[in-house]
Amino acid sequence: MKLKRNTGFLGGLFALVATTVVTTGIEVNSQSTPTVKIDGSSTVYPVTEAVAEEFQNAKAGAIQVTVGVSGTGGGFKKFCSGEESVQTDISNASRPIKPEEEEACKAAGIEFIELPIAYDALTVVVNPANPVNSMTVGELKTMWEKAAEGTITKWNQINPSWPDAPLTLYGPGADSGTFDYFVEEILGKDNDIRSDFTPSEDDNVLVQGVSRDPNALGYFGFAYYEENQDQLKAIAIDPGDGTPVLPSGETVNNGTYTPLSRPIYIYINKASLAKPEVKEFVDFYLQNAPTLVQEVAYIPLPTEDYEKAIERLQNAETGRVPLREGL
Amino acid sequence: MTREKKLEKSAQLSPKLVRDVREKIIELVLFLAAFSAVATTVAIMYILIKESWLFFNEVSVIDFLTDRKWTPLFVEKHYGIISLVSGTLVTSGVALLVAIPMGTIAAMYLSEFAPSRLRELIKPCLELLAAIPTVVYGYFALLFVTPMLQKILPDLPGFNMLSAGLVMGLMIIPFISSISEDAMRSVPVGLREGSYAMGATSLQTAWRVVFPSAISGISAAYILGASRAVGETMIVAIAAGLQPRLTWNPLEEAATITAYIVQVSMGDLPHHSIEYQTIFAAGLTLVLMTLVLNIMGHFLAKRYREIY
Amino acid sequence: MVDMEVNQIQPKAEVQNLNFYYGSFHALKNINLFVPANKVTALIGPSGCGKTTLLRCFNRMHDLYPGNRYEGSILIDSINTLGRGVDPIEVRMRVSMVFQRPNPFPKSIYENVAYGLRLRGVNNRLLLDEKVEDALVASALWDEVKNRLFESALNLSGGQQQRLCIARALVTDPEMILFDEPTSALDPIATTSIEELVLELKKRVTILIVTHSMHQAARLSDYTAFMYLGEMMEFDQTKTIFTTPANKKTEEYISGRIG
Amino acid sequence: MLISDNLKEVRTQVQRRQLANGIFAMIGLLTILVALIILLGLTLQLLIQGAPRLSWDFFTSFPSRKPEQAGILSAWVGTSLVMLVTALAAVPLGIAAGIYLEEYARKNWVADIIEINVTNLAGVPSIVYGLLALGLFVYQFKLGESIQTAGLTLALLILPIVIVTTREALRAVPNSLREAAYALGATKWQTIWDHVLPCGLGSIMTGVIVALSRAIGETAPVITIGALTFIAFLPDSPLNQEFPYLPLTGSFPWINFEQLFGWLGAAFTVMPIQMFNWVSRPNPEFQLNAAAAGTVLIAMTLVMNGMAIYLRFLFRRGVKW
Repeated sequence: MKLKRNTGFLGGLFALVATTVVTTGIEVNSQSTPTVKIDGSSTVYPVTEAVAEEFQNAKAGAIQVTVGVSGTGGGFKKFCSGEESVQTDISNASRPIKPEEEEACKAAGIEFIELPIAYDALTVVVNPANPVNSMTVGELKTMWEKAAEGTITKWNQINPSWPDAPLTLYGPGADSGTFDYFVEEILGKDNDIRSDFTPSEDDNVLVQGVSRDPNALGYFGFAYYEENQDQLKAIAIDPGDGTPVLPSGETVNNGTYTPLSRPIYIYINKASLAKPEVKEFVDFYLQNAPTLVQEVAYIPLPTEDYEKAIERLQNAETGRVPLREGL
Repeated sequence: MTREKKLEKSAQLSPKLVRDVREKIIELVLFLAAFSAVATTVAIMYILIKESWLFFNEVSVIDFLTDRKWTPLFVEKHYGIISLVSGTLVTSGVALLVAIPMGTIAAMYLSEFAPSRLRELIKPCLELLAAIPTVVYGYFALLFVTPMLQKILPDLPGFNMLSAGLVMGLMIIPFISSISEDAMRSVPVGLREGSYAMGATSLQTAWRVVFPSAISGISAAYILGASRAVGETMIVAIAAGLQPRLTWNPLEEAATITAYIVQVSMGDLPHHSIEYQTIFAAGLTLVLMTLVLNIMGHFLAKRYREIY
Repeated sequence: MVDMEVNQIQPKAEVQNLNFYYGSFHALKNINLFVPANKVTALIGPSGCGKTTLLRCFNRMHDLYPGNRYEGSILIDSINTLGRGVDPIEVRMRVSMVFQRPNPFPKSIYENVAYGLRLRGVNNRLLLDEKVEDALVASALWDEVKNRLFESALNLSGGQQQRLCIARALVTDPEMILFDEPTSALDPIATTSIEELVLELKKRVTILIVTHSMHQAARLSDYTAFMYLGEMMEFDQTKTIFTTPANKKTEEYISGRIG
Repeated sequence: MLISDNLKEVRTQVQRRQLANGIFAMIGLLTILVALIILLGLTLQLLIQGAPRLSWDFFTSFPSRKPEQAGILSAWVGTSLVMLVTALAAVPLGIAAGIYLEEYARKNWVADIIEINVTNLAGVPSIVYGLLALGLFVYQFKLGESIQTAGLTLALLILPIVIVTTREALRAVPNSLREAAYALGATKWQTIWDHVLPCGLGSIMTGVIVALSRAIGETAPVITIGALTFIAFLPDSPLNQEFPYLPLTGSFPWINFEQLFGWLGAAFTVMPIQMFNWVSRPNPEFQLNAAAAGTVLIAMTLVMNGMAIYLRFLFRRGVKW
């Protein structure tokens, strides 16, 4: 009796699987609900996520939006793949597209529209117990450049007024867009960075590192500083004119917090714009960006830039073309 | 032929034929299922080798094996896998130093000392240790174990292989204890009685008879534990620091192969660049390391099965 | 109570009103028995009659498993081994055991024999060598293994393994050795050699043997106890049991009508 | 010289050895307790931290950028669906492979190779399965970053565990049962299907559940596939709202397979990814969500292990040899 039932159960299981195996061959990718597929940088993710959330609320579930975090490079790989199963409609990017990625897109016959959507201010932070409040770009360079590896190990080696304490450095991993940007702005193009710092892709790990070590210094996106102000102290950056500036919405927007503020982008597949759900989503994105960007502790672009971006979208202007200098 | 005769003939012949064919088909289907294991291995090797090919076209195998630095993402590039291997080995070593003694003692206690009801209760609880998501363990190591260790060792950096290894060891205990216990329990009861009949205590029986009799099963458990440790990802990625460096000191921070792979797969590198391809070369190294461990474990386990 | 006409027994061990329970199963019922010193005493009876159960009471093997319970006493040299406060380990040090199936440890021949001494903390190599040789000589295995003492015991033949187990039991100079059907897993030739060995050994120790074979009991033992359904039916000199059994059940068993 | 002559000495010696024995038993119990206390502590810490978030809404809300509104609806639905695919793929395949290796395979090099492969796969690090899935399922078979990709990846991951438990369960079935069936004229397959397999089913199911509970908490392979993290919708239901529920169509093959199996290709997120995502948020409020998600995840594995224990118990009580 018992044996019988078990056999029946097993038989049922096998049958179910057989049908599954047979039918997975059938094209299953088509979804009846229209979906906007987005992937890419983890830096841009919070902004796009906020937009997606609001957008789906506004549409009451009629349109689905997926937002992935594969990194800027991973995002472009999918965006430009020409492979329908992985291709995305929109790619989040914390840096402009690179020539080789542009090549890949061209090879797959994909045209894209580049839209800057916000600023991310890289924030240099130290432990609140650290007496240092500001530093120059030159000092940052001395601290981080290749030549410092193994030789600059104490704070006072950089500036004699700084403490006689060991220097421990934290930063995003060398494969991140944030890292690339920092290196480019502080050390200059093709200048190498010291490799004896602790990298992490998980910015909270960096927050933990700096907040627990009085001799630590690190840098990451402004949002992580803003949310953890009680555990961290931001360093005012002196671009070389003797006036150190702390990062804030105002200083980024009026251009005084340099050179560590950078624009972040979304890239839109031009072909996808033909789909009404994508078009609607991008429109919604640009209209709501100013408020939502602020809400997730990023810094919005000046209003005229958003207007220009809307214009570019309407004209379907493709390619890597800066909206204005610095974007 | 009359109808009856036909029926009779089919009743004699065809069921046998049908039955034989059916049996053969079933055997073939089952064989294909079993062969899927081989197919998976082949697929893993194919993907890893195919993807590392690009990498090894650019970087010589000799550099890969002998260079002492791993900086593929910097301008001055070095591809010395040994820096990642050292991190992997040190964290695994620390983990095994925790897990092997604790796992063995726990297994011995469960198999030779604990009353059966207690064993039935404890065993599944211990197995839950392996069920906790490793992300949780990673933060446990970073936010709890490290600060605690820093009270004893004030110079300990915030990221270090010691605390990652210790926590990883905790996670591996059930793998070791559960397999070791099975091996110990499968030691024939006659051997145990033989020992008790000589006036041995439980400890003496466990240590002098049961343990040596089950040694190949137990070492297979150790090896499985080791390959778990080598392959563990999230704990080391969160707590050990991600800075590749050639060091054998567990008090320092270092990156492991697995941590490097997740780091890059979540990062912003363009795919198909040589930098990105490094993760496949690293993955290949990892697979080869575990392969050696596993084959050793397989033969040990086989030997232990043949004794009885 | 069985009537016993046994004269001049020098008892080594004495079982008094022993009852034994596996959980709620009453396996041994009010057993009384003398085990004469330096003699071979055989326990016979049909399967399931409790002879092995009784044997295992002598070295308290039942203590290894939960739910087993003794009542009554077994005196060995007038010390009640079932008494409170008596450690089963102490009993087992005095009473060795050879099992139905040879069970050598997966160690070398030498270490198998030395095992009992090592348990007692003997690590003096010279003493060990001497004792191991003595035991192997006494178990008639020395000549066969003296050149390969450090090979695995698992490479020996079944009969050799059983003699090794006897050597292992002998090495600690026990007062009694219990044999639990020691030849049932062996071929006739190996059986003969074990039987010869048992006869030789009774000069040194008291032997209690469980056997399924009446012929073996007749060949080996000086005294025989016949058990049936957990009860002691008859105990007497072997030749009396086999020629003129007093109990009807014994006679039926001897003549092959039950069993 | 008889031992009873110096019984006193023997007794002190026994006492000494029993003391060592007792001390070891204490150490053993202590070791296990330490491990269990850490386990308990970890779970409790997560529970206490996450408790304020654990409400009905937490289970029925989609993720959100506002921590107090965020929930795990898409994550637990995703996890359940992925586990369904994993079980459907790994269980029959693993059991079939186990049957072959235990009942059919002859002792030759082919069987040896398969066996080595199975043991080897059991030790391959999970992240390597992620790399495999990325190369094979995503780019070669073009299955996308979908429920089926994740399900199949985790299925490969637990396949060796299922095979090994199946083999152990079958090995424990006494040979007398097989012989009894053969003696009645059953073929090999009939013997296995009607007698051996039902007999070992309890242990096999136990093993499968344990394997699934391991797969549920896996993060690394799903990260390498690039699981999507913000999903504020559920896959389309395969069934219709009203009778007869099944998505039937008017023409051959009469069932709308696209609707019935559409969810396989849907984007998804799973519990560990959701947790990882929250853990790396800048806003500390999200750490509470992460803790709550962790608690739910542990509870899920607890329930599965509990089921396995219960099954094992039922099986042991029901069948005694």
